[in-house]
Amino acid sequence: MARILSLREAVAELVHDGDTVALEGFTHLIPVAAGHEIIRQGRKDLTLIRMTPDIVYDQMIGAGCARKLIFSWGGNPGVGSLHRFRDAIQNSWPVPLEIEEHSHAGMANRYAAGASGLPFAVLRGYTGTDLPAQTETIKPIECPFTGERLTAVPAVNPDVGIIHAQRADRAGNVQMWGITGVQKETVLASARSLATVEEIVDELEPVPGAVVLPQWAVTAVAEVPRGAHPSYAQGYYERDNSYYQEWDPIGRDRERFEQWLATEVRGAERSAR
Amino acid sequence: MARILSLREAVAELVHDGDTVALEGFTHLIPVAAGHEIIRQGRKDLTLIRMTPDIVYDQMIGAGCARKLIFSWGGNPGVGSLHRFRDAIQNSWPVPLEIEEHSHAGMANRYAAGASGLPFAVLRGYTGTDLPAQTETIKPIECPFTGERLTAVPAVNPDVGIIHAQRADRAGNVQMWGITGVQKETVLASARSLATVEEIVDELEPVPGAVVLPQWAVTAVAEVPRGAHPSYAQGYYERDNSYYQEWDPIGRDRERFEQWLATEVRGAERSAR
Amino acid sequence: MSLEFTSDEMMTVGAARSLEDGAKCFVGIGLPSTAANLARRTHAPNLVLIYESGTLGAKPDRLPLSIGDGVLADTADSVISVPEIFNYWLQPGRIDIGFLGGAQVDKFGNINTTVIGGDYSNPKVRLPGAGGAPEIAASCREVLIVMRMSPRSFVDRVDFVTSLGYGTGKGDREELGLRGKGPVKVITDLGVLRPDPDTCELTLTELSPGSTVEQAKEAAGWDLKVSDDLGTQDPPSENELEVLRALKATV
Amino acid sequence: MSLEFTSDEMMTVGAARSLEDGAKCFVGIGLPSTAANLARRTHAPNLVLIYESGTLGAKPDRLPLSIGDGVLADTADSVISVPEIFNYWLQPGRIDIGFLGGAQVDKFGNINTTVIGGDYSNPKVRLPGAGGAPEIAASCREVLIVMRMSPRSFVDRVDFVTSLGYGTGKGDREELGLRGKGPVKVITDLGVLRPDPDTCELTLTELSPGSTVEQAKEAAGWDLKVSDDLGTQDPPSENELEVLRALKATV
Repeated sequence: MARILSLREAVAELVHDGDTVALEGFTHLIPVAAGHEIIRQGRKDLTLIRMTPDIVYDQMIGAGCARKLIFSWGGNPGVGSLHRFRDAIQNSWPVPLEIEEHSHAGMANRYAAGASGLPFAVLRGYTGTDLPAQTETIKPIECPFTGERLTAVPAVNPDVGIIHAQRADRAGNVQMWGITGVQKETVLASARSLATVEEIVDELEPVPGAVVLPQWAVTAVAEVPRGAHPSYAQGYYERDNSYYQEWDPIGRDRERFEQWLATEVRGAERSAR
Repeated sequence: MARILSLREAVAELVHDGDTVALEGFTHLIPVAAGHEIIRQGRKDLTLIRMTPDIVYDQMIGAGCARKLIFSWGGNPGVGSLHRFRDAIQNSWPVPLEIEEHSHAGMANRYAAGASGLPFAVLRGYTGTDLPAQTETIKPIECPFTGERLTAVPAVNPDVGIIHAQRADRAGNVQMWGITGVQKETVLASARSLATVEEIVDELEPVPGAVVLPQWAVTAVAEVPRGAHPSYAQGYYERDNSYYQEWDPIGRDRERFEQWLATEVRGAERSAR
Repeated sequence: MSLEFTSDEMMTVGAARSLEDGAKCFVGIGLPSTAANLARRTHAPNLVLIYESGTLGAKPDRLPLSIGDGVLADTADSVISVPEIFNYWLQPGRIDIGFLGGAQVDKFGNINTTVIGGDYSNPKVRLPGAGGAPEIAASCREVLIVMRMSPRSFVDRVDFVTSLGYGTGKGDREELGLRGKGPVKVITDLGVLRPDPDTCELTLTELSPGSTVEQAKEAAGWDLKVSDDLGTQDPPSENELEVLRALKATV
Repeated sequence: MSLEFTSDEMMTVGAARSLEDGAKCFVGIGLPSTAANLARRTHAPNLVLIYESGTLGAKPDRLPLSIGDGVLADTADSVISVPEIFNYWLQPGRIDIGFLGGAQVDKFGNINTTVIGGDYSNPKVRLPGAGGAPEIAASCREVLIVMRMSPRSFVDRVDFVTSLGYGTGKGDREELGLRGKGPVKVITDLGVLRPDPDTCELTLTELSPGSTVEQAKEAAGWDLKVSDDLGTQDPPSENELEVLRALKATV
């Protein structure tokens, strides 16, 4: 039941101003092209969720798409800070950015609860840290059998969950392998979902370690070769490490960033097919 | 760190009178040979856990190994009742049997909580049924964010978890594929664990859909070809459906059962290797 | 043309017809599995079969002998763990139809697969227990029940509520916060029962070909009500019978 | 024979030596990953490397560039989901050693990777945040911290407790019900600090070759105590240096 759409159609149809949107991919298979399409279509007031906001979220935040970020680690991995993210938090540029901050364990469990149709998850987490004082979505909970005190976090149920995968078949069954992070949970927790894929094939040959999302659990599939660049797609292309390095000076400077936006995203047609 | 032992050694070392023991395998890969070895070694006062107690638990209960059964569905699939199980509950033969009864969803979550180092799990379960009135390990719990009422069940953490898998390598890494049920959770929830395997190989070639348990998460591995018979081991042998049929008249009759025990288990040496 | 068929065949065909093409169906073994596989081979080629053993989208080329038959894993779109099938797939309400049977069903569609007679700790008959049924009954959008009618199995009130239907009547499910609609149809060898829209009491709405209202009333352990516009099931078509018999021959 | 080496190389070698063969080690990227991979190539061939991206038992043949590098998935015994790595593997205390760094560490081993200066909503410096660290610090049997010493990074009290060390001193972890021991060692460019057995205050127990107590005291933002039997780290061996440099050359 997943419909095969172009990236442009899919984003136009699935992502609306004000939506809660999660783009997931843990280092691997980051749905960067979909993020750029959201910028290109000028979405705003989004609540963006992502465990590890990195370059693509820096770009979306810098482009003014987001009013809130829910996350657990925000940085340019191996390089340094996200300067657009900092500029938004510290100087409200281009728009103010609210944050809701968790740990990875907490976020992973929030997605798992969302995928499970539960309002919350229980974990051993955050104990003794300063996070619960800053984040309302972290609360204590008591075991009804032992009386032990643990931590509860609410489910996340995005309006739209977006992932990138290696392949889909023509019916829209989606297959990904290698590090698959929290992507299954993201799709299952979301009201609507989009999987961009490297290619659409006639048949999904089984692959060791692969996760398959059946077509009836995905709203739309869009074929976007290199859609995870500068991250990587195992079996297709390697991580473009120099892009991460080169992002740093661009992200540091509002003018260079605006220029980058104009030429590389708004003026580009990566979603043409 | 998993040690390669004979089945006899492994059971002698890992399973003690009075232990809580889970043998799991959901229709597929049922660790039947390990159950027979437990009978052969005369273990008693065990608390046996299994989502779907079927023939091997009927045999263990009939042999007097168990004082308690924790389960969610007990029957001879496609054939009928477990007569030794009934005889134990209704007539305390050969010893009284206490029961603790759940649903599959509850048991699966109890294992998952056990594997996660949590004292309990939360689910939408048992609502409106008569089970909570009979089972103390089912309690209501409230979502700290929404106030919604859900159900909590305590973790299970067996003293010993026993599974059957297709293969292990010489280091003790265990690989299974096909329907893998709740076996990973069983091993991870248990203080000690035993995996019987069809064969020990030099290298575990990757298989689509395979679950691998690293050697440091398993206590012992024993090579027991056809160790899941009369259930099946995908890629090795089919389910022996006639065995399930033939069990019915044997299980119905105490004398025939005792004779079966004497010749087929106590007098047999299936664990010789 | 009139074909010969058994009441079990009619029941299976009736159950199969209740499955819309493309529906996601949580299938138990036995008659539900036969019906689902028949539907997939007749009017519902895109029916999605889900078994509690963790097989999503199984497309077995023969009737599986158990909910964990190897043919299910071999032909599934995805094989997942048992905790995942219950937590990620059943619990959130992704499954359209849950197919249940039981030893007893009562006039409000509650099902008993636990104990009959005596009390819980000393029953007259100890049944297998709950399995996946309580959460299937709670979480699937709709539940279909398939059972042969008899006064011992169709009772006024089940001895033990293993899986909730409509509880004590209309409104109970909503009060308990259950998301699924509950049993929308009980398919029997004598015809079809549906919950009365006002009371949720199971009411005879269709007779199987050749059955009578009297037979159905005699086979119910309560005063079975009959719908004002009682219909009759269409008998199995030649194609349905042929496919069903071929399927059964694979076992 | 005396070899030339940098203080960073000493720090990496010191960290690698802290990893016992066969230990299960939760590895972060950067220096911890380099140290773990060095250990696996020297004294600890059976070290089990676990990355939060879900790779269990990775055996990379080059230094991974991120915690989700493809070489980790390619060489792992098993690749699992991110919820599973945290819930089934980290949380129950299966991991022996967690390797952490940070922008600030304080005298009780608490780590800050969230904000520096100002207050939380208007900080002077916004850092990346928690990632996996709070639960690594809580649940691993032991924690190793690797950081270069400076008065800005080794502080009396961190501005924000992202990951708990010993809180405000001995007994805090136990009171909070944490199962792991906490930071047993802080490996720096100037030497090694360990918690005082009585107070849990980080105390200088070893100097790196060529460093002095004065240097270490100056580089600490609190009145750093020095162990009565202060030792000195063995300098990197020829083999350690060779392997380390070959590893770094793979990046």
